[in-house]
Amino acid sequence: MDADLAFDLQTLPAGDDDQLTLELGSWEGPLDLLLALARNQKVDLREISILALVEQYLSFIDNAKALKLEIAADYLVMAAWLAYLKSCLLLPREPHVEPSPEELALRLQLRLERLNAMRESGARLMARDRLGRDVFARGAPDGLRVVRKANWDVSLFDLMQAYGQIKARSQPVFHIVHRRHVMTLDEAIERVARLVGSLVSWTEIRAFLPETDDPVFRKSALASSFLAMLELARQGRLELDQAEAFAPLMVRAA
Amino acid sequence: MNDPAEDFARAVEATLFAAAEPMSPAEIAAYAGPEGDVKAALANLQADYAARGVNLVERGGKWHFQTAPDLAHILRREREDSRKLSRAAVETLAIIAYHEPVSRAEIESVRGVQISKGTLDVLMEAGWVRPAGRRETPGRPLTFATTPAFLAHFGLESRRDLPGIEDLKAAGLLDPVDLAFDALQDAADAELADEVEEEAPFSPSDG
Amino acid sequence: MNDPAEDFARAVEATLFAAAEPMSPAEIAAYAGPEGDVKAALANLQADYAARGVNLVERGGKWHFQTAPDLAHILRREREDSRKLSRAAVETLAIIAYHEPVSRAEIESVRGVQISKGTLDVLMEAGWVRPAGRRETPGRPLTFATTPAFLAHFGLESRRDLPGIEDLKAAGLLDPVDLAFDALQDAADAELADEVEEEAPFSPSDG
Repeated sequence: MDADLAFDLQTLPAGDDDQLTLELGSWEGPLDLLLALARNQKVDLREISILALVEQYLSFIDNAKALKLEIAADYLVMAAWLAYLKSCLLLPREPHVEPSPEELALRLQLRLERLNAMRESGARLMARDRLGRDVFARGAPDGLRVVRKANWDVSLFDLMQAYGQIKARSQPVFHIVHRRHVMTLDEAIERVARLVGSLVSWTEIRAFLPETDDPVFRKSALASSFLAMLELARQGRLELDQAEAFAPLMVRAA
Repeated sequence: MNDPAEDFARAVEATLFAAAEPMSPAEIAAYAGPEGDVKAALANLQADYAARGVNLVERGGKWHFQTAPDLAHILRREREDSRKLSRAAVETLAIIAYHEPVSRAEIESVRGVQISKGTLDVLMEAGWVRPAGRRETPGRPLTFATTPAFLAHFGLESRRDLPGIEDLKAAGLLDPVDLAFDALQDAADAELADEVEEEAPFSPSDG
Repeated sequence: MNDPAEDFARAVEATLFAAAEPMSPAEIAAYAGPEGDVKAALANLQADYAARGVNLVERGGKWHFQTAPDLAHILRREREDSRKLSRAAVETLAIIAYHEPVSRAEIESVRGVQISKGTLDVLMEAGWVRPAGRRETPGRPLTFATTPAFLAHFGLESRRDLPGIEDLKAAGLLDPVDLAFDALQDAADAELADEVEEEAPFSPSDG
């Protein structure tokens, strides 16, 4: 299964460190290169010599420079940082410098351990019996089918309502003008003239209106009868009298 | 597992399982290796699987696994989805129920709108509508009618139980426009009468 | 075959054989019927198939049949390994699997380099990684986690089966550097305190 590893853990050739003249493009950044160098120390990462690692990194970068390889900025930044770390580790310790060089070295070591752990885990993952590569699911599954059966949600009321609406929609529409019950002026003149006759006592106009429960017709009869009386008064056939504004209107034959 | 014949049978089994197509013994041997007896392995596997939910079968010289025929029914599952019938479908169903047997053109003339093919399909799929023969008129149009399942779903003993036009009218389900207009008119007149009474210069109470 | 439990097991077997995807016990029950004990049937089938060329396996709560791992050599297809992952993709996948849910910045801090855009895309396209919500910290970074398809592909019953995960956890190698550093620091302080206590001329016990 090792042949199938997506990458080879032993990237670095075994041998002398100063023969490391691989291109920087082989590494994914300074941390990756540092890890490769650290693994070359062939000790548990927890016991790695950070000082030795720093030396190796710096000399590798120097060699790379000598080979006139283009060196990416982040490799140089790491080189500068490591050079600083190296001097801190070697020089007599200045108290109260935070963080201490030992702390920086420890943090670097922890980072390398973590990257290494994930790199190894990835390799172990890739080496497992993988579905579609080492183990296989059924080549031609029959497949399971879900047959959807609609359960229609419709009631008799829905049906009746729909039919009612169609019928209402499709029925021819007749527009019928409502005939209103009115008393015409001619009718009123004829009626008032007949009722007044030779009435000599003053009588209220209300007495001349027909008996009706239809308020609309009553209103029409009142208006027409009033106009009829005005006309008959003009003809000199009856007299009208009203004591004051809004007092009852009184009628008698002339 | 240390028995070579058994190991070979396992290889044949895995090969057929993973295969996308039925395989002939020669094709199987290309995977499982030349050292075993493919036919013997197939015969043994067939016997092993005979009583299982999966069987090994031969069809035209090629072998494949398939689910046991008696279990075919469980591999399809019915699911009931509660769904609303479209308005067009409800109206079409109502027209068929009231007018059956009725042709598509007649349904459209009652609805005043064309119906799509899908509408009748839905009703037939629901089991409520069936083709009811052709009408002996020009063009011999197909007619449609309701089914006993339709009566059962809507709780009707027979089509005579469908409420008639007069029943619909009484229930206010048939609301023609002029009826509504009359109702409005009456309301307006009543209001006018009230005003007359209040403002009348010749109020009867004055008499 | 007249044994109901056996009939039910056959139904479960046929369902899983026919299925195109791994299935949960609940999904299986939807086909095999509600009257049987799916888990018991699965356990029996798993035992039945353990020595065969085809095995029944559980991956992330879902079950499927697959060929036995020891037969990989006869079945492995000789096609070009188009699914070969880049080193960046493998490491990113491992970081997500062992740390999930994990943000992009956290992945980058372990690897020491930025993730190129294609890396996560490849993992998501393979169906192994999915976005897993935002973390309620400043910037609300999106986090990533693995999928059931990841477990199925790599033959893991659950994330607990990730190779070496318990050891890594115990060694603190899944903790961020800061946390690990503080832990070490605390341990060193405690040790120092012990030494002080042992050697202190003014030990509290003397008081």
